[in-house]
Amino acid sequence: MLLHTVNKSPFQHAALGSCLRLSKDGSAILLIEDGVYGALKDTKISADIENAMKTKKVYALEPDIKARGVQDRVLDGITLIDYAGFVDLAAENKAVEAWL
Amino acid sequence: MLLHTVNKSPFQHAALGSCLRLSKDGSAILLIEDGVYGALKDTKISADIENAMKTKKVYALEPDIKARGVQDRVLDGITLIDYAGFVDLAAENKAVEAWL
Amino acid sequence: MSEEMMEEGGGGVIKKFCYINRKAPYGTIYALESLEVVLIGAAFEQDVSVVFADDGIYQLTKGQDTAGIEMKNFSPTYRALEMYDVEKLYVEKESLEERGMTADDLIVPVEVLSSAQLQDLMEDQDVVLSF
Amino acid sequence: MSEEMMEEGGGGVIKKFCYINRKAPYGTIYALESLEVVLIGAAFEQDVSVVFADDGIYQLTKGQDTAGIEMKNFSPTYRALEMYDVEKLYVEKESLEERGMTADDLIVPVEVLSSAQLQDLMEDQDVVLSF
Amino acid sequence: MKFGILVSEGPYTHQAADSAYLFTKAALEKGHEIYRIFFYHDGVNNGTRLTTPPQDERHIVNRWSELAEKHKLDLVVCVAAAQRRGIVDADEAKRNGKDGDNLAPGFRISGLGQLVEAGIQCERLVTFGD
Amino acid sequence: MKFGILVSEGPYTHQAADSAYLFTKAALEKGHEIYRIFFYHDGVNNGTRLTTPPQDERHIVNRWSELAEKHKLDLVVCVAAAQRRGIVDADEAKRNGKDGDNLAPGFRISGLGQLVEAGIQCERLVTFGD
Repeated sequence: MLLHTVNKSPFQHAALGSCLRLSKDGSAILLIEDGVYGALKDTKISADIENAMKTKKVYALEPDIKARGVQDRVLDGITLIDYAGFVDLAAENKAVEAWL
Repeated sequence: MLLHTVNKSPFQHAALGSCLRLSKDGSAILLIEDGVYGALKDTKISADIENAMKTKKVYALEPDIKARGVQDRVLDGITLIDYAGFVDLAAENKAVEAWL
Repeated sequence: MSEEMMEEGGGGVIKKFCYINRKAPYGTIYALESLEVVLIGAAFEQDVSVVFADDGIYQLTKGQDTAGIEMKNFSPTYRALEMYDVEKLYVEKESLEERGMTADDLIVPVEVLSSAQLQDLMEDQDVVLSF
Repeated sequence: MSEEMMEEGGGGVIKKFCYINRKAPYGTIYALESLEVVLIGAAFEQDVSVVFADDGIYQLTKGQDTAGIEMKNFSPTYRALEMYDVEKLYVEKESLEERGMTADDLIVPVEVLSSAQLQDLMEDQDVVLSF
Repeated sequence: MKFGILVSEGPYTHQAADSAYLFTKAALEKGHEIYRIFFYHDGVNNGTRLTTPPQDERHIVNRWSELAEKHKLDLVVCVAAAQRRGIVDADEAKRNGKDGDNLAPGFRISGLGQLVEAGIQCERLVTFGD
Repeated sequence: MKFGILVSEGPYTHQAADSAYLFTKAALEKGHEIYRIFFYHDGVNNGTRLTTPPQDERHIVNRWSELAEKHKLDLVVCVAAAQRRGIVDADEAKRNGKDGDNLAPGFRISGLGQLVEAGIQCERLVTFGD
């Protein structure tokens, strides 16, 4: 499967939406940089990501989460990883697609 | 009144939506650069801009429209202007707010 | 430097300056470089308002810890704005709500305005700088 | 140059390369610089697919006239891709529909794929380059 | 009328620098005054003389330099933004121990105060960015 | 495993350069090979030695140079993208009649083919951009 990375805020950019529409069930999605705002609960896009989590595995980069002070708001079921975990995900998947 | 400029595609960015939400009735909105995709008919955001045109005056920069090959798709009621017209709009309004 | 600038720049004129922050911190540099303009601008003794809307409200989130991305955490600087007499900080209510946040989640005291109130505030400005 | 590169780079391996274009032309340079990669990449004789989705489909709009913005109109170059044996051009149906467009509005013949078909196509790639 | 221009993105990558240039030219043709053009964020990259774009593309940096010479424009590159991005004039290079400089003719490096001052002095401040 | 890295944005303005650096460091620490780091679009601005960021900020350019020296990394700046944006080495400067150069230690300027070749040679190509 592909690893999909999203680095844009879902409130400002359509990148996360495009990634959810064009990634296959079973694939992994990693939220990094401003993309981590997509990992939070009680936002207007939380339902979209919760829905995606039924068929895809969603990760968020913890250093980016902490930098933005949102560590207490992460949705249940999202896996937090560090850069080493990012490297592992890239290695485990067949290729990496960046939703820029 | 303020002149509002929007230079982002409404399909990729939330800038046009923020501008419509936060600009006063009666103000002028000028679509430039990739923002001109917001001036087109038959798109998924056409209704939003038509709705805004009931209370605000919407302009689009014709050189940007032509560059993108969309001159035949512009919504009725949107005024096309050139850079000289942009200068006039900036001069006529009290200040210019760029929705970056 | 600031006195010379005042002489050269101000000339007694006081304008309403509005800085509008709509972008999240760290993903791009606009938030930090916007703050640098506000701090320098304070020396000019204009009538300054700073607005946070859309992702700009994330600039003010409490508990930022940037060690893991090796960047400088500049959020404490917003607390210093008061010392520079930059006291009018506004946050859009709709932007907070969309993000499930309240003013209590922010690092500095702000005035929460509705979109309509913010429209009025911005319409009243002489100079609008967007970041 | 290309022969030396082939020697050095290819080594007989043929990979599935997918270039994904999701940005409009002229507002930013990504569309143009993506096209430059596709052209250079053609010399490596890999199995190349070029995908246009989201605003990327605007790269292929007919009738572009850039004289008024003093930029170079690079859209005719897409027509030249065939000469470089880059023949697999795909456009997402949903992206066309959201913009009120059809394949007839585009400067080159393309294959229109649904989101589901595009998912399969991308999942089948060895290397994905996004612009 | 007295205009100030803020350019917030670098050349070629975003259209902002092009739009700012064409707006400035149109304003000058209409007889307006351009009090200052301030380059901030990646906009400072408009001010390097080391660019060599392809022959068939516009030369954004030279275009600014030529417009500045013709109309005696004040092109100001923000020093703090420039230091982060490697845009330096001879003085800055000496001060920071750099072995070269790259500022293009017609540009000068100065502080952010010049942007605020332009906001005060100009009747309109127009921003081009991303 | 053999990784290639593509950096598409300049330093400081976007986080892409930081993310790419921290990913690269983590991959090296895990014993992976970094075959090449390719700088394209505004990413070429990672390769100028004229930057002087504030003392309390990370020095993105020096950080790349140091990592490259330590791990013998191949840092390649795209020549076409670099020419548009004013990044030149001594050879390029001579060829294009420029009076200076600014490429940082550890970087080299080469063609876009180096990106495609990295895609062929590497088991994974990871892109950091905007």
